[in-house]
Amino acid sequence: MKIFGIPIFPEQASTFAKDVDALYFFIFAVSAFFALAVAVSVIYFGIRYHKTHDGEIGARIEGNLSLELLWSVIPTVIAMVMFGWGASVFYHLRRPPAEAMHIYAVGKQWMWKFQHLEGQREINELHIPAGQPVKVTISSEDVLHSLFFPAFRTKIDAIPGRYTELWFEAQTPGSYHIFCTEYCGTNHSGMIGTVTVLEPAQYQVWLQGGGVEGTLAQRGAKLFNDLTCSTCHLDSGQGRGPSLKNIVGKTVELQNGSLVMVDEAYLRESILNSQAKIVKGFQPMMPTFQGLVSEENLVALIEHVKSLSPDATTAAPATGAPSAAVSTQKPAAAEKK
Amino acid sequence: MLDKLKIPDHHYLHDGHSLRSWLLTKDHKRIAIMYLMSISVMFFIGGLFAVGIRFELATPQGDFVTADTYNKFFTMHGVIMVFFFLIPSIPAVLGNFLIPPMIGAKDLAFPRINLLSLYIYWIGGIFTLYAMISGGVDTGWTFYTPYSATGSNTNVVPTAIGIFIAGFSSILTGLNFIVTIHRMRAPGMTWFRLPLFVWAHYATSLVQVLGTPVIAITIVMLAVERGLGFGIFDPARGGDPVLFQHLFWFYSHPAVYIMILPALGVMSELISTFSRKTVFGYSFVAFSSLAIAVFGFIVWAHHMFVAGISTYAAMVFSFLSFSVAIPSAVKMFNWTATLYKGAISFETPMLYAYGFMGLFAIGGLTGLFLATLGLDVHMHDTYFVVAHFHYIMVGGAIMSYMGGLHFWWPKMTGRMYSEFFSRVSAIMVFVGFNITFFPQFVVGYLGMPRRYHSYPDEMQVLNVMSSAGATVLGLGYVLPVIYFLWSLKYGQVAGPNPWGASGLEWQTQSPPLTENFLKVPIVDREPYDYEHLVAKEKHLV
Amino acid sequence: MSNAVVHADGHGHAHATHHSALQHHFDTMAQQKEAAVVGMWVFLVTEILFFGGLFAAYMVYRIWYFDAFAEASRSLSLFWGGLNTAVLIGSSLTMAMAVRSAQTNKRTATVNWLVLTMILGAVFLGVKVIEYADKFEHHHVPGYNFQWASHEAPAAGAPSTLLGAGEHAPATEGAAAAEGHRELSLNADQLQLTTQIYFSLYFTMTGLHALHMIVGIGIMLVITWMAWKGKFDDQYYTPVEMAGLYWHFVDIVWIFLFPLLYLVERHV
Amino acid sequence: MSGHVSPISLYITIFMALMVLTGLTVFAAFIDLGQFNFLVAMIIAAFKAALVIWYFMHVKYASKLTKLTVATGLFFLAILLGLFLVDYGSKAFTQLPPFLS
Repeated sequence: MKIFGIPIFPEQASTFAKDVDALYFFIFAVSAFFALAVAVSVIYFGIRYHKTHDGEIGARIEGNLSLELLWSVIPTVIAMVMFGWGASVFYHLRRPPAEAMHIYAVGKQWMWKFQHLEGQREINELHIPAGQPVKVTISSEDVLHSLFFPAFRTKIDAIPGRYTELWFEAQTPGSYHIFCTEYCGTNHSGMIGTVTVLEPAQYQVWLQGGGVEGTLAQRGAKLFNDLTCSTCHLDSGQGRGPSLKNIVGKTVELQNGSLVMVDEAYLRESILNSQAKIVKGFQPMMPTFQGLVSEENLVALIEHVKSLSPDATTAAPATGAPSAAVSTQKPAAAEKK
Repeated sequence: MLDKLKIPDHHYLHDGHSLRSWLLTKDHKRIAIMYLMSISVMFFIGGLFAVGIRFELATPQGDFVTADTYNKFFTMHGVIMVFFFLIPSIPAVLGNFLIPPMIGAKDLAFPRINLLSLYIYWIGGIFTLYAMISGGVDTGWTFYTPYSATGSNTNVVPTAIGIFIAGFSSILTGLNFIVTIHRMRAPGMTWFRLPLFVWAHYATSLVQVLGTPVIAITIVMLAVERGLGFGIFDPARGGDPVLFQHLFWFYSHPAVYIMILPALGVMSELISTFSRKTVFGYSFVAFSSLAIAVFGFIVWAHHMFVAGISTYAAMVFSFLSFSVAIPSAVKMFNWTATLYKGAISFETPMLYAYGFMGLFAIGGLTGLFLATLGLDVHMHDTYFVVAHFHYIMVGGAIMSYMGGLHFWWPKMTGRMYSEFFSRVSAIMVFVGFNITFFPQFVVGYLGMPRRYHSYPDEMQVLNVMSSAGATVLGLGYVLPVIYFLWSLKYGQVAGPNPWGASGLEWQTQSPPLTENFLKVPIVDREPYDYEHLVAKEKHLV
Repeated sequence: MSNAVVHADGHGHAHATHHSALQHHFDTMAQQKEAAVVGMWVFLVTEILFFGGLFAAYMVYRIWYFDAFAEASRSLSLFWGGLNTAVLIGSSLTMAMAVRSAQTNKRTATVNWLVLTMILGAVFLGVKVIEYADKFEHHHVPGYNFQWASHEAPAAGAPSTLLGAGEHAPATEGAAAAEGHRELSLNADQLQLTTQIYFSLYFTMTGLHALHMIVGIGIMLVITWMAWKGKFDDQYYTPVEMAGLYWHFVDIVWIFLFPLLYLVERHV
Repeated sequence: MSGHVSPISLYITIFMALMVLTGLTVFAAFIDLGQFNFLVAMIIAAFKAALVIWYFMHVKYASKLTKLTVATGLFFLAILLGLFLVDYGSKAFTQLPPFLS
């Protein structure tokens, strides 16, 4: 929206935009009402009760309990409405639907790297189809960043050592800003990009155009061989490491008897800190790959492993500790069921 | 009548003229004056950085200074304004000067500690200025890890040490106020006869005493991580960068209330005095200060809704955040009701008070947007946030500080400033402020992130408006320096109570004696008793 | 409060003759002392929150890296830790006695108790030096030289014979037997990473605690000198009491640090 | 005026109690109480701290204001630690560490 050619309101390009803006206008209206009410009374009183002669004093009014209670309770009620509405929008923002298309993003000083499952890799550009929920899983290679799509009204910090995620469903084809909103050093303001929303058909065409290296999972499969993972993780289950076939989304028992759900966080941890949680019945002999696999290759490997479990729905990433036993947020885990 | 007034022969400014008599003074009033001079210097240094920032942002390309320089500008602006101006401003200057006379005491409970806090402030300031001159620091005033721990190669540790040291100044000031208010009140000065200014400072002191040590230990952890290679926040060494944010905001959110609570106290005095009326709902206003101080400690994670905290925690903290809105709203409504049937006049301090009410209302209400989870995701770290907290800290705290300074200037110096120029300045500050910061709400909702050195072209018009307003605002701040200095020599003699105010501090001469009162006063009345004041003028004097 | 301010004689309340230590802005010694006590406690409250920040960080990492904390904690010497706890509690007793002596006008006793407190403080710091030196030797100081070797001797600084002679002999033997047979849930690389967090916290916490003790001994040197000069009597002993409050607080911090750092999981 | 003077025997008793409790906390650490080890250690430490505060630091004989000050400090420490757990505890909602579950 523009007034005199000055943009004053961002485009509404996702399904959230309308929800968030509705909330915005509600709070705006409430705020405007109270601000005006106070402003008008203050100015009116200033004129009406202006001092007329020296030595004049105001009426002695010490207070009024029912008025005090009234203007304590009313703001409380309004605030609770705001909280409830805001929380429900937020809950929605944080729950990607199961059928969401999956994209990986890596923040790095000072660029955004995106990887599609089909293999396309983009820097500071992102192409997505309209009318399709898209889930972006984000990590960082160095310091904190924050991936912000103003037209979609959503953002999340990129935290080194963890996965975070956001999702949106773009509606209107077009090009929109991508910003980094968490200060990340010298060229923070250069860490911007463009997200291009395409009609689904156009998106398919765009997909065909790139993809020289094969899909993300295929790249992962190649890495799986190059890093000699394949010599131990045999599909038969007879190797020195457990078979990775059909394990994603399953629960496995560890050496110490505890159970763990195989999701992205567990896979990530097992690659980087291989001996943190060893599946029961196997020797702790896998080397760690900390520092040997980049964040991009890591997601390729994870995607490869996930492709070995065709039936599993996408496991939610962890937002817990980098390598400890904490895993998915509770609501995330609950929703998967 | 004014002709008869003259500056009294004996007062605190004449109690010794040597530099030594100032540097070794234990008089809270002299210490307050030295604080006033120190923080004014800091304010203008911090302001210069703001000028640099607005100059750079006049064009979308980063063409005035390099990105590194720009990053240092906003970092130093934030560090100096927050830790060396806003936090000490009202407590260390007005609070220091006024709390003892307001409660009828000769001095604060620990005069030597008061002087020590000034020296500590100076040492911290020198560290920070040294860090600035020798290359600056570029982490933002928030010092988020891991950038501050491993990413930045600027003077993080000297700056952090400066803040650490200055923190003790704040703690000692708060400690002194708490003990003073508890133990030094004059006979008859019960808790509910205290001016609301004192209540507000009591609440502020609680925050200073309870919050500041946490930022101190956080800085220690950051320093050992950076300096000694300990692993606490660095994810590469198993640490959690988000833990830093938790610890940082545990102090830095309440710190906002160190800045605004005393401002609210000043407001109660101004509105009461210039409407010649007792504050509506005294006890509600008094307790709302305490409520804000306590609630301030349970809302910090609303700075971290998109920083990777759990959804559950985000909801808890959003809910708690709204709790601060209630006492703030109560205060606004009570001030409005105070004006009802008052005898209102618009001297300069009241102009500032009116300006404050407008700006603080906007600042507070925009806080609701940011406490609301679904909206904060979009608005977090955009210029909307920048505009919001400037409305609170500049529109609120500095407006109030300026109002208070104009109000008590005659008490501090015995002389009046130019009423005409001070009104011009108050209006310039109000207008300039709104032109500067209102467009930032708009550009923020458009999505412009904070701390950006360059930005998309379509956002230029709003940024140019902002920069233009900053010019007016800046001039509005320079003007008082001139007429205040002028007033020291040429200003009209004010007399003990130029405003017809009711507080105990106006019952003694201006400037006050070193021991504030000739005799210890005995208090037998409620505060803000204008009827009695008038009666006394008519019949007794 | 405003107007009918009746002026009274400011010194009307203080009937008694003025004590030489009464400052001009206080009316009575009682007011002055109470102000000092409250002021000191407010300061100690800031100290509580100061260490509270560290405890919060400790709590978070202990939740995350419990096994590493347990493992690293077992590398600390229970002997030295326990000894230091006893020494510090002892110094709290001597400090309390020093205050009591001041209260009861016993000048020499005050000085003696203060000196004894300082000696115990110095013993504590000496033991800390031994422990730190041991950490340096084993590369347990976080930083680029940090090296965690698993399955190392449980308590390098403390000969087990000394432990055996101690009051907790049976339990200790049980633990020693279990040591070495424990199956670790963490491998060497992970321990390297996460024990470093433990030791970062260990050194920050004990370092700051030791710093507080050094400051405390410094304060006590001044107080001892004042006591020696006879500055205190049963009317005015506030500085001794303030130093005491500070010293006891430092003791309390250690009372928590000891189980948090030395006793994470000893029973395996 | 001179404040409360506690008898020496009280100080000795407190000292002995503190030493015994120290022994007890070490002893308890070597018994496998599962998740309660931490709890026991903290309760003993809190009890020891309370003895020091109450008797050595004379809070028992101090003014209400002093008691209030001490309580305020502990209350805000509880806020700090408690609200940290709101975030860190809920991240690990399903797998709390042994001493918290």
